[in-house]
Amino acid sequence: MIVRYSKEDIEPQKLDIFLSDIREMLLCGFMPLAFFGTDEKLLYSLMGKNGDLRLLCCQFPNPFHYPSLSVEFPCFNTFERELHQQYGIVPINHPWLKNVRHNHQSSQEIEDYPFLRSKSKLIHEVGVGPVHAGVIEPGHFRFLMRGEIIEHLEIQLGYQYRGMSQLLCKGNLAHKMSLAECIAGDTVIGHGTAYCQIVESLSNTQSQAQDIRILLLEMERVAMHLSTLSSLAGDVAYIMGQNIFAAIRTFVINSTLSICGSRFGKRALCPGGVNYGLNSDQITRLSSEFEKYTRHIQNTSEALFSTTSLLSRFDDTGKLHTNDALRFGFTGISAKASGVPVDARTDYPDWQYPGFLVQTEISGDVYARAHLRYLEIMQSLQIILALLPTIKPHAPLLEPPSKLEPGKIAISIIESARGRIVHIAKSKDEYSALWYKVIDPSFVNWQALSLSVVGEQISDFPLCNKSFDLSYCGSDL
Amino acid sequence: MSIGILLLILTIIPALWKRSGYFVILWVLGSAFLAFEYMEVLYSRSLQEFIITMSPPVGIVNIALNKLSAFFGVIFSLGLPLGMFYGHYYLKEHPTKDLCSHLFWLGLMGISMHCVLWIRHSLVFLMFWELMSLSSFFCVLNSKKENIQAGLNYLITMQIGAAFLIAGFVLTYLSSGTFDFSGFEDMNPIPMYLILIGFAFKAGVFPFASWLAQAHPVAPSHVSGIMSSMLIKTGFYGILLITSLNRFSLREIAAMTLIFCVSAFWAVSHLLFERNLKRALAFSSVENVGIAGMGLCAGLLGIHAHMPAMALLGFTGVFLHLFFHSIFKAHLFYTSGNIFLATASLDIDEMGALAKRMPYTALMALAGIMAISALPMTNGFISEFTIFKAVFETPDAALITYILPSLLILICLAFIGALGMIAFLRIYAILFLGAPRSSLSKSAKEQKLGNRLPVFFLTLAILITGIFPNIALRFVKPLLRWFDLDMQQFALLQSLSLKITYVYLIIILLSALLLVIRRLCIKEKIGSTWACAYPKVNPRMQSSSLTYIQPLAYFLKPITYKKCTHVKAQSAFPTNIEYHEEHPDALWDFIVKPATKVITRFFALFNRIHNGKTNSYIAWVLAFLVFALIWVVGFK
Amino acid sequence: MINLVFILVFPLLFIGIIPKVKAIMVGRKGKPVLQSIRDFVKLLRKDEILSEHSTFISKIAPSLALVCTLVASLFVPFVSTHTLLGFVGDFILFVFLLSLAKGVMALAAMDCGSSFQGMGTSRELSFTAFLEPAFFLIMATLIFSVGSGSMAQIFAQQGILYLNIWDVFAGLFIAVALFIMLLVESARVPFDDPATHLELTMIHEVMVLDFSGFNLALINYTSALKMFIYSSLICHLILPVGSSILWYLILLILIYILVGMLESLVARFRMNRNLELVLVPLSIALLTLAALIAKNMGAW
Amino acid sequence: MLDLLKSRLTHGYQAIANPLKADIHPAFPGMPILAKSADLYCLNDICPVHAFSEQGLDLGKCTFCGLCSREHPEMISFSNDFKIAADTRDKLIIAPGELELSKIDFRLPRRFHHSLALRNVSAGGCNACEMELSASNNVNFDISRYGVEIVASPRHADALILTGPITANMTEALTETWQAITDPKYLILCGTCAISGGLFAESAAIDRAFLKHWEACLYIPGCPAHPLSIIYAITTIMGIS
Repeated sequence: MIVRYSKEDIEPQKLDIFLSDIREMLLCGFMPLAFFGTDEKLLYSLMGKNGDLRLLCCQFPNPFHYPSLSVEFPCFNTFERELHQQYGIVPINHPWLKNVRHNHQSSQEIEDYPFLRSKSKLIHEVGVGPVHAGVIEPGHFRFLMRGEIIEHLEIQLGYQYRGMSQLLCKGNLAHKMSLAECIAGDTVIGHGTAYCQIVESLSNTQSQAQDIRILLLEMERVAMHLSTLSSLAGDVAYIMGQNIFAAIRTFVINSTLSICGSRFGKRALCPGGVNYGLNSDQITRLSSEFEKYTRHIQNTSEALFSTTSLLSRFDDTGKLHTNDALRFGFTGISAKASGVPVDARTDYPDWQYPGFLVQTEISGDVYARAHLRYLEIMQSLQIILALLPTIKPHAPLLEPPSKLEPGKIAISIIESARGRIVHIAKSKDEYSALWYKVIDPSFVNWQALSLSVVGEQISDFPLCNKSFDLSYCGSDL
Repeated sequence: MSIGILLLILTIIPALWKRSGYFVILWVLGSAFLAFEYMEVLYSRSLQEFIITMSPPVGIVNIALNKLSAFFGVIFSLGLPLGMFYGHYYLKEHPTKDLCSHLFWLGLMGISMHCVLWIRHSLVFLMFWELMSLSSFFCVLNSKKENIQAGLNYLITMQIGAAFLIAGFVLTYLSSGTFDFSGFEDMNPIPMYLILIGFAFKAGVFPFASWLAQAHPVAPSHVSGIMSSMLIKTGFYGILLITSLNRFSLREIAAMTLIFCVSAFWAVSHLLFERNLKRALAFSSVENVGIAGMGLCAGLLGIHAHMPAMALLGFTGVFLHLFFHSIFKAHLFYTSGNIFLATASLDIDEMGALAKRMPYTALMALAGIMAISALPMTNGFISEFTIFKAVFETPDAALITYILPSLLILICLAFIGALGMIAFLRIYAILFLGAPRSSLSKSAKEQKLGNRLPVFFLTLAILITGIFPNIALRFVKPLLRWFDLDMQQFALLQSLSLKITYVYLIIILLSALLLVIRRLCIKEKIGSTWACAYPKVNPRMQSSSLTYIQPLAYFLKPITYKKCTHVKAQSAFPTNIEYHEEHPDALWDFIVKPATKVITRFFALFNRIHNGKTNSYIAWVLAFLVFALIWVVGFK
Repeated sequence: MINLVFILVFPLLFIGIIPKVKAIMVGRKGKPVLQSIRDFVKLLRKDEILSEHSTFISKIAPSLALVCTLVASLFVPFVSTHTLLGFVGDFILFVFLLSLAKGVMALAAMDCGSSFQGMGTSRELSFTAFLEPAFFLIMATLIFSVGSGSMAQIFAQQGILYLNIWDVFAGLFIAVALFIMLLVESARVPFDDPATHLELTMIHEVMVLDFSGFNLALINYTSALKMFIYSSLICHLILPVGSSILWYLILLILIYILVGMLESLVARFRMNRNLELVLVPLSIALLTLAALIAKNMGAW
Repeated sequence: MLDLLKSRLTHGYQAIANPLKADIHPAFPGMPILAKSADLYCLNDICPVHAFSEQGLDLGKCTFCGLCSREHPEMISFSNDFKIAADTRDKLIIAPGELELSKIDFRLPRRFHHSLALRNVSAGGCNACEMELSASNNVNFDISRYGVEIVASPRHADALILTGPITANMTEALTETWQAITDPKYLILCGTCAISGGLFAESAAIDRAFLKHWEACLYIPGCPAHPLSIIYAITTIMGIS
């Protein structure tokens, strides 16, 4: 979904009107997609309710504090913490005012991070530090433990902070394609498409190869879900499931390799179109391959979800209640597995998916998230198989974008494997952006992990963590 | 004998002048004489006898020393001076307000313990028994206000025990006509049970063992060391005295096995969750008495079923276990005393990394902990090995009635051994290893030589009797012959223990070899603990005593009674999370307290009479006289 | 003496079979069978790092644990049933030597003061609380059916005599109980995943997270030896009396293959379920003993 | 049980016979071929990371984005040869006209010929290199067939394999992990971000001081480095041909 605002459409309101508007929208069902400050001393809030997008703006509060929204609407708590960290604006009586991610000037700050402490001697802390035992990105999880039962989990991120937004605003925005692909290495097409749509809308060129982008997006979703299912089975030491799903994932990403030369879909997209077109025999080969994968995945998933020892581990581990998912505004698998039908492909569609229904589960536990991933894989495979015949075989569409129009704000929303990606940018002059805001679904969803794990045994934490499968670099940028 | 007792009585003089140094020296001399006496009786002469005639109601008081009391005498005469020696240095560090009375009562307790072994006349025996209880009560009190409650509980329990004893002795006097212990041969059951229960109070068997867990933590370490390693043995001495003179039916043996097993289980279930060091050691005394009791039942079963091997092994297990228990229990109490002096706290959750600050105590405590959890190369293992072997002796042809009790002993012994090991490894790990959990353990310093010397002697004793079990077997041999048990089985056992010594020597040799190889060709570096590369690892990140035990607690839930206050996380952003848990003594809360409530309410009925006005008292006296007059005159 | 050669050479070789079986089950190439020997040799020559909290226990524990297990294995009948050391009732010393090794390793794990080791130790020790009584009951059953003697004699005579139906059942039940104990002791799948990378779920590996180089090699060898001991006990239980070495080796490899297959077909149990399964060997041993006693009493 | 059998049969035997001789789809950008007559300055303007210099194309900086080969196909083209790794930093620079990188002549001591334990630290990596590294141990590539395994604790490890441009916040954790590895220990840089910082070289949040103190013994370029390149590089230094 692409939306474009010119400078005149949004004029900064007064702070209290701004806040009362937001509260009123929240009461009638709107959810915040983004809430951030910019270097031009303006506070933006993007509110959305299945298709209806509203961008509100206001000046920075003068005495640098304002009554916090997240007291009664917890979905704002991560956004307000980030605003406080970046611009020092204090949301009064915010329940958990700590830095969302560590700013690199004071490396000392990460050591005395104010973790919640318990005065009683019997509660001890367990710190699973930045460098984990497996091959995953760094992040620190601090548990308050009563014996082996988790009382409270606090997640401290910021180790992956690379200063992405500053890099995106430096130099010519149109040449930032490979940088946008590195926002989150496993959602390359997701962030890449969002970046391309921003550049296209700011330089108002029309994207040609929308169908190939959707094809690559769905293939990436299948690959990501397969990798999560494989590592979920691996965490429970069910090596049969782990290896079969890993093998199928290799098939899928090898077919992405056959399209654009990279297993993750890097170099496939560029602003204005696609680097690699599809000729007819590629299309026929792809559709035959995907038919084979559909059958294979169906067999293996039925086998996986009927193994009793596996189900006993998945069943009601790490339950996330539906109203928590609603109140905290989670997106993607974390929300849909708890019965909240939030999906950018239906809420903010920019491509008509024929007969597309949002799949949801109700129980909100590890089984729900695993089974939902299987359902989404099958759904994406149907979309791919339906899409492939309609793609017109044509040469690589390469149309360099013309200059950007200064002073425009563009918003692009994409549904990646993990959830709703939101990119918002404002162009400064013909070449570069004044500010470029990226909101990865993991930025909001990390709170889901802390909520779902309370009361569980600590030996089930890695399973819950992998069932959410959230991105560290996506939320740290 | 007389010189020894005389010297011990003389110790009262330095006690009055607060000279604890001389007090200890005199005590050591006196004990030496007594020890020589006991050894002589144990190995050469069969019996040592004196007669003192008293006025008619008491009659002839027969003071005799047989092999059984000589065996316990040797333990007392070795253990008591060591306890006094440790007490001397302990009191120097941690002075009591009134040293004179403390030393006086301490000396009196020692003397009465010795005399209890000598007396063969029940009334005089009771007198010394009371004297022992009273003096140990004053030692436990140690003139501290907060000890009053625990001390009183201890005293009252002892009096109830004594009441049972008195009842038992009087009934035997009525049936056998003499106060002498000779009357105890095959007496009828009621008095025997009463006496056994009376001794069980002192020995710390299940229903009557709550006083142990209350008295020991408050008593100064040397007193609790002496009490739990030797005072309890007097109770067990009484039980052994009765069992050596009587025959038991199978049902009685099964009942005794059940009581000892339940006692050991009750003690272990508390020991696992205990966070006060001395209370844990007190519960482990009850557990070890239970284990010795199981050995005793195995022995009795062997005698009853005419299985000589089982009988011999059972009784050897009992005597070895009592002897070794007094060694490693004293060792652990004196170590806990040293820890208390170093850190002024007994809560293990505030400790940590004491091994770094008190290296010698840590090394010696390791030997003590291995002994109490019956790990090989220490003496604790030998006694449990013999009891296990006794239980495995039941031939397959035996009747079901013999297999069931031995099976019960086998399962309980294995479970208690494993749970005991876990409990004490937990205590050692939380006390000595890891990072310091509080400022108390950070500021701990190694104790002076005086405090460490007795612990060193006891560690030496543990290791020598552990690695060369034949020494202990030779010490116990005359006693077994006195119990007229089968002696070639004993020779078999001695050859077996020789083999065990070879196994230990191989282990020591091989591990020394490996360590030398490691030291020669491996370079060692000191780095920080791997905590996932998180820079700031705080001591709170170590597992607390609760974590260590929670997988097991899941299983012991039906038999554990716990009170916990739990403040959960209220919302997604909690401000405070709390969890406190303690394991009070279920016996005390559910049996003793309600009982005392009923009794006090019953006596409260008579409050109206005690209203303090003398005229109402006179009125009551008058009424009574009138009633008596009518009674005498009216009904003539 | 052949036993000594067996103890020194074969444990690390046989432990290599399990990853190979798992690899074949899922269609991958997998680690070569000799890999655990190669890792052992490499680790022997690497240097060591000890945590600053560690005391003398961390230095001596792995060596003491290995020596205790090694000496305990001298009682066990491997290929030949007359062992180097053996006396009546030596299985008591055998069990206590194994628990000494486990106790010393538990202390060494708690030595570096990190919360993972604490959790690993508490889980591992709570398993022993139920395995020791189970082993004693198993020995009681065997002694009851075969008569007392040294461990080697008991297991040698016990072999299933195919003529008497009771010995077949008793032998099989006890073999199942010992197999479950094998899975628990050597930290195999239903209880603990040796190949896991998640320190919060490990039981055995997390205890050795802080050991390196020479000590780590000794620890790997100890756990391999323990598994070898239990599997050779199972072999002697199932094999009829006096069968040849060839049958013994085949059955030994079969047991390792069975463990490998079990690992690829079953997922891990939840941590508190693990403890419930550890009770199974105890109950099996109790039931077999009760059945044998009842048979002896002439109940049927 | 039946559907498990069915899925296992369709799964079949998945391992690549010999990863060192496997071939990849031609679209994969492997070894770049610089024409002799290539105008390096014009190519350098197009390149987002300015990987061209007088000596030629620095593979350590190149993110294989293919912009230059699309603009000037005649000057530079990418073959699908995945055998790109080097044991010194300047061996990664390809002069115009060179057909393949110079051979890796660093070899690990004999004791590591059949057994090597790797410890991965992701210091700011975007999770692409991390997934490729864990994929190198999956059912198809299976680096454990050569005795290489990725271990849980640095105490058990012999080499540290670094992915990501070393963010400022991860410097302390990285140094602590490196110190926790027992000697003799080696450093392997996997991925363009680890070798030169890639697209994030100028970002203020990056602090590459760690690489000044410790010399890496193996550089595996690629964004992300393909599992076959990782296997080729590690097996070469282990001496497996």
